[in-house]
Amino acid sequence: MVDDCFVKLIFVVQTIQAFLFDPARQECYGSPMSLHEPLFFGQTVPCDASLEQMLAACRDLLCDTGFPTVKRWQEQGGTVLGHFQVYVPEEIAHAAGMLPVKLGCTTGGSNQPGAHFGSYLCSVVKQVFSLADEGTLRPDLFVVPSICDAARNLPAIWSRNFSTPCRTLYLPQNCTGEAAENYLQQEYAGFAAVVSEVTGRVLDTESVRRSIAVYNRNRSLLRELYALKSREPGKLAVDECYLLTAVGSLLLPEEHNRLLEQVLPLLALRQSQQQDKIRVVLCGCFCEQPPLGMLEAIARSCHVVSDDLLIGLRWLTGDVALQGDPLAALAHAYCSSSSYSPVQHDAQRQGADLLVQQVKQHGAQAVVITAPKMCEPGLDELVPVVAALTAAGIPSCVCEFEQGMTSFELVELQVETFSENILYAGGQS
Amino acid sequence: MTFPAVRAKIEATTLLKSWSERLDLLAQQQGTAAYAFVMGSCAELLAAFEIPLFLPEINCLQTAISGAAQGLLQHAEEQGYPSDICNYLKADVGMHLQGRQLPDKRLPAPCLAIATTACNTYIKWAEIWQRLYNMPLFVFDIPGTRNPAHPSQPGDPAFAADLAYMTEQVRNLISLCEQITGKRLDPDRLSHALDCTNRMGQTFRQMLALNQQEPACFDAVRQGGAYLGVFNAYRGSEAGVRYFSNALEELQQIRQRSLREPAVEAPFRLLFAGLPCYPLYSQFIRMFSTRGGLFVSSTYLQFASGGGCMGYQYDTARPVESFAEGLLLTTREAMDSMFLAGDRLFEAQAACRADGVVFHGVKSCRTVSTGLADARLALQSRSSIPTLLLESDMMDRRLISPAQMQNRIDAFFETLRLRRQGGAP
Amino acid sequence: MNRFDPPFTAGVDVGSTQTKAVLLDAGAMIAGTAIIDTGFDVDAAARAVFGQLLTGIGLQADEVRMVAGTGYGRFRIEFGDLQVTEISCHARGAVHLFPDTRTVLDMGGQDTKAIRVAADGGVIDFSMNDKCAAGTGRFLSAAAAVLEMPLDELAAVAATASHPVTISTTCTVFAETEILAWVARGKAINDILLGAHQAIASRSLALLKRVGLQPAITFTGGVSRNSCMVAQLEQLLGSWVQVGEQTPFAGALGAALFARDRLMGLQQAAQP
Amino acid sequence: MTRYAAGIDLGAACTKVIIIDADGQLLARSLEKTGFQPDQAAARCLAQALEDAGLEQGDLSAIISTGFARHLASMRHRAVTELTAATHGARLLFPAAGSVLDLGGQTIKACRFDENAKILAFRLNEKCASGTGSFLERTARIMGVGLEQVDALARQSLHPAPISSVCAVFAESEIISQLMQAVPPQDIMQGALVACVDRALQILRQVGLQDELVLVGGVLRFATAAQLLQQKLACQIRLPGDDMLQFVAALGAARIGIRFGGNVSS
Repeated sequence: MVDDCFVKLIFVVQTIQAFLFDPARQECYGSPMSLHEPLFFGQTVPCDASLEQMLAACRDLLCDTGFPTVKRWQEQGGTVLGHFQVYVPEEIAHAAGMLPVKLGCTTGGSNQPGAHFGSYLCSVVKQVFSLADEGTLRPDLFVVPSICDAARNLPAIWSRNFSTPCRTLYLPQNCTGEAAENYLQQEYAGFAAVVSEVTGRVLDTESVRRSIAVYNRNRSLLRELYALKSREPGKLAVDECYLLTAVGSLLLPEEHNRLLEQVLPLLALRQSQQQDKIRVVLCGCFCEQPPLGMLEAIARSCHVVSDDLLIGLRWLTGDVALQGDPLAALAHAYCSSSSYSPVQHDAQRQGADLLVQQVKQHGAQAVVITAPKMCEPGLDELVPVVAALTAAGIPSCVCEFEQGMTSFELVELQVETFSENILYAGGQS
Repeated sequence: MTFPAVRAKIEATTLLKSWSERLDLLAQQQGTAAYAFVMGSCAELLAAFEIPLFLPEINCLQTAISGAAQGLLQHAEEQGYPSDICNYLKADVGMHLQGRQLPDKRLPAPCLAIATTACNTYIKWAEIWQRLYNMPLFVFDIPGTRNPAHPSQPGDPAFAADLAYMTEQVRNLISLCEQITGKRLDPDRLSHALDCTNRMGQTFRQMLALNQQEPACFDAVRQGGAYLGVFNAYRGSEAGVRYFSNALEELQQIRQRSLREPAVEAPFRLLFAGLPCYPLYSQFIRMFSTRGGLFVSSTYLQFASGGGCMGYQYDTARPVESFAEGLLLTTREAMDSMFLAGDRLFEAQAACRADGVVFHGVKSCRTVSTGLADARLALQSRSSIPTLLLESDMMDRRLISPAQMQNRIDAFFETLRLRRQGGAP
Repeated sequence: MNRFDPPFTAGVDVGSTQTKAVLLDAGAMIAGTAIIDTGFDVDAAARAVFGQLLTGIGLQADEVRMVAGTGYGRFRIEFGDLQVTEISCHARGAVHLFPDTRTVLDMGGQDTKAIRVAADGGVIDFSMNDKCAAGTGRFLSAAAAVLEMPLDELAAVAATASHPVTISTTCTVFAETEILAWVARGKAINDILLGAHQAIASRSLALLKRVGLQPAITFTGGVSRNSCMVAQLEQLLGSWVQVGEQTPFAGALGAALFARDRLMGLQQAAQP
Repeated sequence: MTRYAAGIDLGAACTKVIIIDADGQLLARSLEKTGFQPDQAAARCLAQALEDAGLEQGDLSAIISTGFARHLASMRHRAVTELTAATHGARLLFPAAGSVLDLGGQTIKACRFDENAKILAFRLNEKCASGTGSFLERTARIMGVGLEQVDALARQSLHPAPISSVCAVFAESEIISQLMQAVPPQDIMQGALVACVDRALQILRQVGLQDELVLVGGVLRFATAAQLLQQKLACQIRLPGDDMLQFVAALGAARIGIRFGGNVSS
């Protein structure tokens, strides 16, 4: 029997047991000794661990440039899907026993131009390449959705430099008819075929369906987390919420689910901070993620009630159907119930209008727009977004950022100025 | 270049001027045009419906050459458009915000915009028009190569799936055009336009092949730019066919003359990879030509013709299906020549017997520029050919430092000369 | 004086901060070097440094048969007989100083260049800092100015640091702000300085990789005097970096060698 | 009982203190180098101002810090950013002012505000120092012109040189190449000033222009900059007097202290 004073150990073990009961997965595991070792965090946290301890563990994992969870998985013979932002149907890889890793959420990796890139490029493309180039992270399969012009260059650059396979995923931009859904199902089938090739496993309907159920649960827990943040933003700062969400990019969804299940009740009991802060929606973080220091700087003057941080992990807004062909179900969900980001054309809705709705829905006072440097799709929408907000009487503030920045004085200056002018300067006299 | 292709240059100027004048006239009469981009312009389909075609990219580069771009960029930036976005887009938006009025012409408003996924910025750009004019926007999914090592070919099941999706979208676009114009598609008109493009593309291809041999007949950046302008603005027209057949004839004459009267010093044959530097268009080319360099080939011709210079032949007997297949194949060729440039340059430089390769990355265009530095490394790992990497912009004069540029170009030619003197190692 | 044989040739390198000159004798031996601040009048600086070079060894101007200019101001040197880019000159000079050189890193006030060279000193490939890359000597002068410290003391102070800060800004001018921010956060000066050195070294590494660096690596230009930069580069590269007394003069030396080539070519042509 | 408030501006180079009373009357000001210990500089500077005003620290109902090291002033009741402070300062000096443009050595900041000095929009140069004072300083240095001679030189220019790249780092190659084309120095200097003013205007236009614009910042030591701005703008331009030029943010901070008191947490 396992020592049950270790929460992490428990859910690690349960995860492993879940895997072991699935005969298809057994080959991933070598000796039974691994049963008694914590698999992911590389450390144990007692079951009466405080929320702060859990957050600290998440922070450690996210800031560990050695990718301990991924390394450990690979050492045990597991295969890893590395994928680029924003959305990739991780279910397909997960069903084949792969650990899906969303690249570009961590702080590691060099964002310098390096030898392989020119100067006018966003950090996230450079960082993802440098992770592999420096040998920090070598996924067994690399998938890039065709989200932007810079990212679309990555597969060729990747294949010239590394032997591990890579593939572009052409997600449709013209999701207006049945044709797009049929096409996407084919595209997913192509992706599944590559996954099978890499893992040596044929994907059956049942296993994909099981994975969809796990991810449905994950998405529902994340929705709960965000609902709590919107309801009681004093209980959960934006940087903390980011930590809890972002570790999902490095864990199996089962394990991320366990973490969220532990954390949500603790958050409900947490004392809410009572401070003079403005309620804002944070947007512009759909691909490149602002560094933690920047989120902390924002949290010092703002209660973030809604955001698009790691929107790809929450891309599908409802449950994916567990009936019928699972790839068709995933394709249907993509075409009919997606979130919005500037890399996805939507014939029915425009980002600027959606943002205004979002502000109203969450009772926010203002919007902080983080604009990633050199990000074409994000920056192209800046003017329409600000115009729509201004028209709706919603104040907004734009801060440029890049993942590798280490100095947040300018961000702080802007957000503080923005917030103090909404909070104080107007009313009293 | 001893015998420049003057006639083609003059005829191109005339043709593009008349294209602008027709659009200007249309604007004065409150008429509208379809806005489309050079990669996947659907020119033949629009021609079949007699919808006038406006190509904002060509208009933008014209403003850069004329110097009008700087004011447009400034205007857009003052409205909040950031400095780091595509400057084609930014100058175009600046123009729209100033009432589609340029010093020398006016432009018609859009009745329809077509944005293919050949470049994702096309979509963001067209979305801005949509907010300004609320016209229909057709976003055309053209799936590219998934795996750089194994592009799918006609006959593959994967290709069939893409083609089915393409054909369906073409049918949807046809219905949209029928809605806008109130007329049915005339398949004969489409066939005729496709036939014209067939002849233009085939000739263009022959012209490019001429330059692979010595002596070269034209500068692929200077004259190449003229060829491209006509190819895009006159795709699917008899005027385009005539232009290209004249241009080929001129090049054949130049070739004969060059063989009879060879140049005193053979030029350094250069392969150009990337985008031209339009704000200093002539000065940029002169920085090379005065040092004895001649661009014999350019990747720009491949993608900026939307893959058209490969000379794909449409089957005019089944115009709609063939249009869809041609659009898929040519646009994919255009995309491959950008995204997979690094895998193709080794063959390209060998084919044109280049003495050196010049990479010009620009801030505006990440589609083309992102892969250039790595493409250069890849080329260097396979060949000892000298290369030069420059970075500037295709629109924004503020991003170009001619003194820095000339210094690097001078050093490059010092290397080329040293090699010629000592014999290439 | 007798140690050197005429005819003499010279190279003058007009850089953004300093102007350097090298005198060569018939056997390509370095007969003298000189250095002064460039100031605003490029031609005057070139004349002054050339004068200094001549007086240093007691020569008359007409005894120097050929002068080559290099650097940004090369076309402004009115007494120059030929002009060569500093890229070719640094390559040539570095190979002359260290014949096993295959890669040159030249770090000056405005530019940083990585150059891959052939055994004969010919340039195979080069790469320079782009707009807005902070990897130049200017970054260090900015740091020195902000911290109110003489430029030549930076290396010694930085060498005592153990916990360098990270400096990530890409704009050299903004680097000052970032350095100030670290001061405000209470970081030790030596840690900040080491951070500045590391920022530049890692950017240089990117340039070196871009040309496909091969050993041996020779470090030239004004910053090659900075021992901390040398140490940082060696640590990043995992190999020795060749520097010496003459490496700051490599550009002028290369120019002088080109002048000597030209002179010898003319002499050969004159004697059938 | 009269209320007094102090504003402390902990800038990158200098720390400035202003003490005013409830009517906005200036009682004292002092200035000293910030150095490496901003908190101590602020304490010394405040002590000096209190002495000049004949007050004790306990007499102050509010101490408001601002500037780059605002969070380091341990005696502060509240910190506000220099943008907010400069806005209040400008409004106190010029009651009809609607926007502020701060032309600094490394930053350009523009604010538009309402009659309560509430900032409606602001913008600053985020990613590079193009077109800031440091470009002008470099240009002057390359041409061997003392900073105090810049205006006199620029005034002689008839045909300002078009200078398109105002990156401070690449100033050398651009300016030297202009000199090489025999462009007269006065035209280069004037061209550089025009380019910098254009860059500032671009940032200013992004926040939207108001009737009355207050200029602050180190670049104003070149009188030509203000003249060029006036030529290009239809609105009224105001410049604080020489004695107040450096104290606008400190004054605004003190004003915020009077208006809002010191008991708000921040």
